[in-house]
Amino acid sequence: MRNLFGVIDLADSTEGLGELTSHRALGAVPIGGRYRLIDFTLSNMVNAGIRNVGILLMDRFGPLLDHIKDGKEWDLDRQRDGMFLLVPPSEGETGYTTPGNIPNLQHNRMYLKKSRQDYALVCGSNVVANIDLKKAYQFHLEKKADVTLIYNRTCTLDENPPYTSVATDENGRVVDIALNPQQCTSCKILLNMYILSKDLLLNLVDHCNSRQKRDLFADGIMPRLNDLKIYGYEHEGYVGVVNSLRTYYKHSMELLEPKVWQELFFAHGQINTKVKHEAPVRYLEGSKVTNSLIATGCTIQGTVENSILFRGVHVGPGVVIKDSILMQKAELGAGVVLQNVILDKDVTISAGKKLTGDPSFPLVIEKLAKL
Amino acid sequence: MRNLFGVIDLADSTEGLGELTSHRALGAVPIGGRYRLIDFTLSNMVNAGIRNVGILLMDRFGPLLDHIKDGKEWDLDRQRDGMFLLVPPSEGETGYTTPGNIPNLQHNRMYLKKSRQDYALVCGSNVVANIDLKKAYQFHLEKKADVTLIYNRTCTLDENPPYTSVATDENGRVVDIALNPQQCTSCKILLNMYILSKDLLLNLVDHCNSRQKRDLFADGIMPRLNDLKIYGYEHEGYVGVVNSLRTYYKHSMELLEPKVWQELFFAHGQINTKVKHEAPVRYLEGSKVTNSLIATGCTIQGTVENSILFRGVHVGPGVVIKDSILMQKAELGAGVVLQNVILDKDVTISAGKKLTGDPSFPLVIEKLAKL
Amino acid sequence: MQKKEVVAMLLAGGQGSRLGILTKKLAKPAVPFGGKYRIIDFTLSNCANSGIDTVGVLTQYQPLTLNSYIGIGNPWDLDRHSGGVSVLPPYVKEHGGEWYKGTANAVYQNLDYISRYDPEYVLILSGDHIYKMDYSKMIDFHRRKGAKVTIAVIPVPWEETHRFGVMEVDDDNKIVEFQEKPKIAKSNLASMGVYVFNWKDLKKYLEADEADSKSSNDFGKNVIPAVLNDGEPIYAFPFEGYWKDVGTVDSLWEANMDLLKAEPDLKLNDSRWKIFSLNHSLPPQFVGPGSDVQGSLLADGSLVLGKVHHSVVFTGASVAEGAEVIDSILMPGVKVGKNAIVRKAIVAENTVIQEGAQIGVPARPGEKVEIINEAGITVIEDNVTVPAGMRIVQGTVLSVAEWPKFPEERIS
Amino acid sequence: MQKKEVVAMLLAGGQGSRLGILTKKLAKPAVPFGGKYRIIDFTLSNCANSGIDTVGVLTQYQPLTLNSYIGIGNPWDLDRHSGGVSVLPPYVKEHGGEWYKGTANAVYQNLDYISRYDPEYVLILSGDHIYKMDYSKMIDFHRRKGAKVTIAVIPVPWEETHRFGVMEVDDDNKIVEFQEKPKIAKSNLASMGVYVFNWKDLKKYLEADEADSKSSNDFGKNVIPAVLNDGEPIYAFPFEGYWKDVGTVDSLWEANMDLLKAEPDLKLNDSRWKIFSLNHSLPPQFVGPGSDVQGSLLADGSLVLGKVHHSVVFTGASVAEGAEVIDSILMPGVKVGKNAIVRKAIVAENTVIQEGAQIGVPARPGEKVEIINEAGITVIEDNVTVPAGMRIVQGTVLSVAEWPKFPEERIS
Repeated sequence: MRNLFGVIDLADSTEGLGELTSHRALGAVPIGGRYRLIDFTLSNMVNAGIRNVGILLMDRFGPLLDHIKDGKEWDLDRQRDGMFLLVPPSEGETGYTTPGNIPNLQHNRMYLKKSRQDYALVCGSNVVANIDLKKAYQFHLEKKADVTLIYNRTCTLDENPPYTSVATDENGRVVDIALNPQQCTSCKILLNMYILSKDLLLNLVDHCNSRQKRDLFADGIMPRLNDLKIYGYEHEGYVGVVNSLRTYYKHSMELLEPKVWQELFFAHGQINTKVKHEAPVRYLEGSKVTNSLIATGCTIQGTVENSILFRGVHVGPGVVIKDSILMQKAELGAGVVLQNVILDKDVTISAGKKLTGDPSFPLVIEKLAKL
Repeated sequence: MRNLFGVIDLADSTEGLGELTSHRALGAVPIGGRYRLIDFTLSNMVNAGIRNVGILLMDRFGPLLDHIKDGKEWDLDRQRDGMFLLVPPSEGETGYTTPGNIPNLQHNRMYLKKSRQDYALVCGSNVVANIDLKKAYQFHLEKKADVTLIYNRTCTLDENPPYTSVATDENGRVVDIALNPQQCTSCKILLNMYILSKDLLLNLVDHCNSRQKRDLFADGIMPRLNDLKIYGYEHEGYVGVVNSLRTYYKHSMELLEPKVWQELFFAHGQINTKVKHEAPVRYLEGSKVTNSLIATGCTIQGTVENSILFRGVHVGPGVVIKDSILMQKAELGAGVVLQNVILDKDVTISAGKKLTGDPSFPLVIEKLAKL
Repeated sequence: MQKKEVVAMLLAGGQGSRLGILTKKLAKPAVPFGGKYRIIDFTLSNCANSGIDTVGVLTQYQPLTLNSYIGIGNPWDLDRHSGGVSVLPPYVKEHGGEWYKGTANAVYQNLDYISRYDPEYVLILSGDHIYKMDYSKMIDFHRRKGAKVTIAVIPVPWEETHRFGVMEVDDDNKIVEFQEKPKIAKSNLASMGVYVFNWKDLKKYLEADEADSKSSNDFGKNVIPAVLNDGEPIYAFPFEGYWKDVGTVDSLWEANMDLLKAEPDLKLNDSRWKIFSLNHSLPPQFVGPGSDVQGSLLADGSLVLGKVHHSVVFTGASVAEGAEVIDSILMPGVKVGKNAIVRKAIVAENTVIQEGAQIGVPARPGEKVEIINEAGITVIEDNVTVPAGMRIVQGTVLSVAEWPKFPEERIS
Repeated sequence: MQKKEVVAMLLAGGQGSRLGILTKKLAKPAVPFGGKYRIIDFTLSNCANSGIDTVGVLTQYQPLTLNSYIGIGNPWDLDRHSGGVSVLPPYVKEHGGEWYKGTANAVYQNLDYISRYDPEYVLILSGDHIYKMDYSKMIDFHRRKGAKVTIAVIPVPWEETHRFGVMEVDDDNKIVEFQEKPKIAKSNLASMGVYVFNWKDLKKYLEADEADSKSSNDFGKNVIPAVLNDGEPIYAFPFEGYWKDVGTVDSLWEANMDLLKAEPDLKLNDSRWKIFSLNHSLPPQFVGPGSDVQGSLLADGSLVLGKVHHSVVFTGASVAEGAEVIDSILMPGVKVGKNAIVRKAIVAENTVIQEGAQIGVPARPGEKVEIINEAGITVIEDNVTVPAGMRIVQGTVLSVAEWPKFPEERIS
């Protein structure tokens, strides 16, 4: 794997995540009690032996910088290789918040060019999975592919728009790619994660950029389906793609299945994240906790069911939390009752309030809000 | 010094530095063969025992991020305190490139508020000096000052516009502040470096922000000259304030005075910078080097006089370099002659070219240019 | 080498033999404590929180675990270019090496290490105690008093004074008399084994102590009395707060149980004084359907499907369906199988309690067992498997070496 | 503990006694080399550049300098959460400790360390040589050949074969015969002391070697012959490039001078294979007015106001006005005073050559001096002051202990 480097594109669309992404990039969205979305992708890369990772920043990257710093938690603070924050061109040049990753890739062409590895793994930051990327890379080499797209089979496509699907032939070669189709026959959904040679990457970026195209995949790779050898590699394990509030909630709740918890956090190496040194969770007499993930720094006296508590949440006596996600340092007054609710960081709910959302439309309370 | 934290404001004006700041913030301008301007301020802080430094980013901060990473070289990669990159509000909110530090300070109010230290040292990134900030802090405490402004005496004011001067009474209390005066009687020039309590800082930021004022010093501190106890602390050593191409060139050349070299790099602790692990300089037979600073990774066969060579410059046989500054990895063809020239990084000069600038108007060749 | 104001020397060589099998493979400071910590985390975190960034850790007994635990010191912000943490085992010279003769000798053998930083003050610490203390305040006190030596002290019950060095002080907290483990104590102010010395004085006294062949080279027994005999000013720095020596099975169990109170004396979740520890990148704990967790502490990566009452469950430990863990300590990675029972027990790292096994149950009428712990605490060794259905009677201490002798009769 | 494919064990305990006073206070791997490096930097950088991130450094002679030099390993990217560098001095057990008995015993004593990472391969390295080598290629070769052991080899002049372990190989590079320091060599392929073992085999052979009381516990003398005797496949991995043992004053001086060639065989400024070293935060070198620097290497923080020809000037060294340094090595922090002369000399760290002193000058007719170095290299100890005007004759090796005997007659 010393011949593969990673490029994480933070320009994923954050439409549909509402308040959760109003001040943070998609990769910085908190998930699973102590993680940020990007932790999965970063850890997968590092677990596969990737030692050079470039991160294409877009707007709202403050919380992300604060989270990943220089990659120390992923052992990416290095003299050689390591983690590189790829800053987009300033406003003057090409527009700072324009969608599409091409301007940013072009602006950081020197980083790509100077990377000592011959192959690149390009991906987004919103996939919750524990993928053995070593295998995907070996597949790419064995197939002598130009591009290997990583996909996952799922039969619940209608629940996961927008998605990109592929069809493959018996050898695994991709014969069709469909962006956001209304109907899909293949059930093979791309994880926005692909391997290609550095030379091809540089060519595609230059090609797109000089033709005012903005998106590496849609404008660079898709049109060349017949001309490039594009293969599909199937990741068979659990995958959660977070691209809407609904999928965020759904995949969060799936972490409460012991099988998913086990696979995600232990399958092909650990998922690393920023360390906060919180104390173990204190369960006082009278606490009733079932089927929940509780992060360190919490204190529990009330009732918690089918929920995820991030660090430093205090659940006082009489408080009832069901089917909810409470991010860091939520403060709950006495007798608060929450169901199907997502509290962003540092939310305060005053005593006696009862908030209820719907499983398909959880109620989101924005960061720092006081109710 | 555990009760003092640092705030470095990268919003210094870069007018007058031309090409040198076209793609980088002022603090990221290379100087002295292996440093960036900000290294002096950062190292002064760390040498004085400051362990918490916030860096107010502005546009063109890519090269700066790459240089300071998470502060490891300054021992600021910490679990508690450490270095914090303070990202400005995104375009939508208040405009991304608006001058003035107030929007950025306001946007990062939580960082200021949560800092565990009671006093703040606020400064820019363009002062080349080795200052004992411990003494300035003790002075601030002894005087029970509200604000302590650090100044330096100089009699060459006409050479250093723009500047801010102060007049002080016999106790050191500031009785007058003048922004960019045409005449100055006091010879006491501010280094854009001041100490105040965190509470006062928070008040001033809030006061300015809510009144649409943009600059902490000009709008927050200056108008309250009579009402706050503002003192001046004199730093007596060498100071170079880089605010124009001319001052950049002048202060660079001053490093060739052994007394300045000695004071700047050894007086109150070392100046740290990013480590690049270049090899020692190779002087081949025939090399003629006098009165020059040569960084590691260079190879010298030609003539170098009164010049500064950054890392990885190869001076071939017959090449003559006088009174010039050559940044990293300049490539010079056979027989090139340079006088009063500044080459930015990665410049290539083809064989036989002769370039000559003037000491008061050195010729600057932009980054990556090929002549 | 950059000069440092303070260098801390942390004595972490303790064998902790009164902890029995818990310290068979570990030095006492490396024993797990409080759900996710090891004992030494408290002292190292005190250093970090007090702004001390140069710490020499003197190890000797089983140094490898401690060495690999401390690593480059990053959890405690001790991964520094200048200073940082150095693990200092006894040094083997050309003609052999031997263990440190005593606490003073341990520091004496590392005078070179301290010299490199040319500090003003040297802080001598022990890695054996659970407490939170701001050493910078003690150093300020030392400086203000113009002391030669300052000793941190805490009042202890009079009946326990015989276990400590106790000191009589005047109104200014100057020490008038020092008694090492007295039969009849004149004071109940006990030394916490935390000393501040001026570096020059420390060097002088350690060199003199080393030259004295009759000395047992111990700070409490030899060095402090020598300074006092010279009529030099030694001050007592009074400490208030929780402080506990966890040197026995009983005190280790008690100190863990202390954390389970509704209002514990030692707060672990104080954001201004965090206890830092080596992180293991584990997911949040999962408390499953049908579980019942009360009055307990649980750490990251633990998985509870059964009942956990009044217990401390460490990182990565798990309790299966129907199992019952009461008044117990499950150290990192312990697995309690289905329907197993664990009562008032300390189960050491990575041990597996198989299905239906019973730990800490009362002896049956007439059952012959060797009760080792009078408080009735059962201790199970690390990295062993307690077979399905085995019964282990309360108060016994089980090492796998004893296993083959009586597994049959214990399986109910 | 995370599994690692490769763990490197770097033998750095060498006393380097043939380097005389240069290794009085330093282990050989810590001796300065090449302007800004220490010898061990080359092996550690080879590890970093080969992608090996788990390195145990086995020290014993003067371990403290090496320990503090390696620190947390950050220059070599070895400050890792998982793996990284561990300095492993001989371990003092309860009843004492002693030096490693031989290279094989050193690794044997640290089998526990290796076990923690459960590697596929163990790379055995020596910290004594100057060379650049991609170990990952050697490991690929080892894997491809299905070898039990692979030994890196380099052709040496036939007349020097008696100093090395040499091996005869077949067409496939399989070793047919191994001769340790033979009088009559059958091959000139010398072992570089770089071995790749399969971890399981290494463990087995080291345990057997330790059990053999007649063994001198050395890889070259005992372990490799044992593997070969068992008829197991051992392969020779041919190395091409610069490789030098700098174990004597002559070879240390020569290897430094090798770097001064117009086209040196060992390139230090290769951006694809950097040699990493501990950084000292010093400003760029200052070459003053009137200076004359030719055919030399100068490092950061050095200051030259005089003449430096065909010499290596280390970090922070300085040469004053009128002084002349020719064919010499000035180690870190050496100060050469005004009008002093230094010829064909090695001046060790932080030594001060005062004004007008003359080092390495020819003996005067009839002058009685003890010539120690036949090549005429003069060696001056570290941290001493050569008084103003003193003359030191070429080929003498000066330790400050000899100073008082003849300063008068030497001052011209």
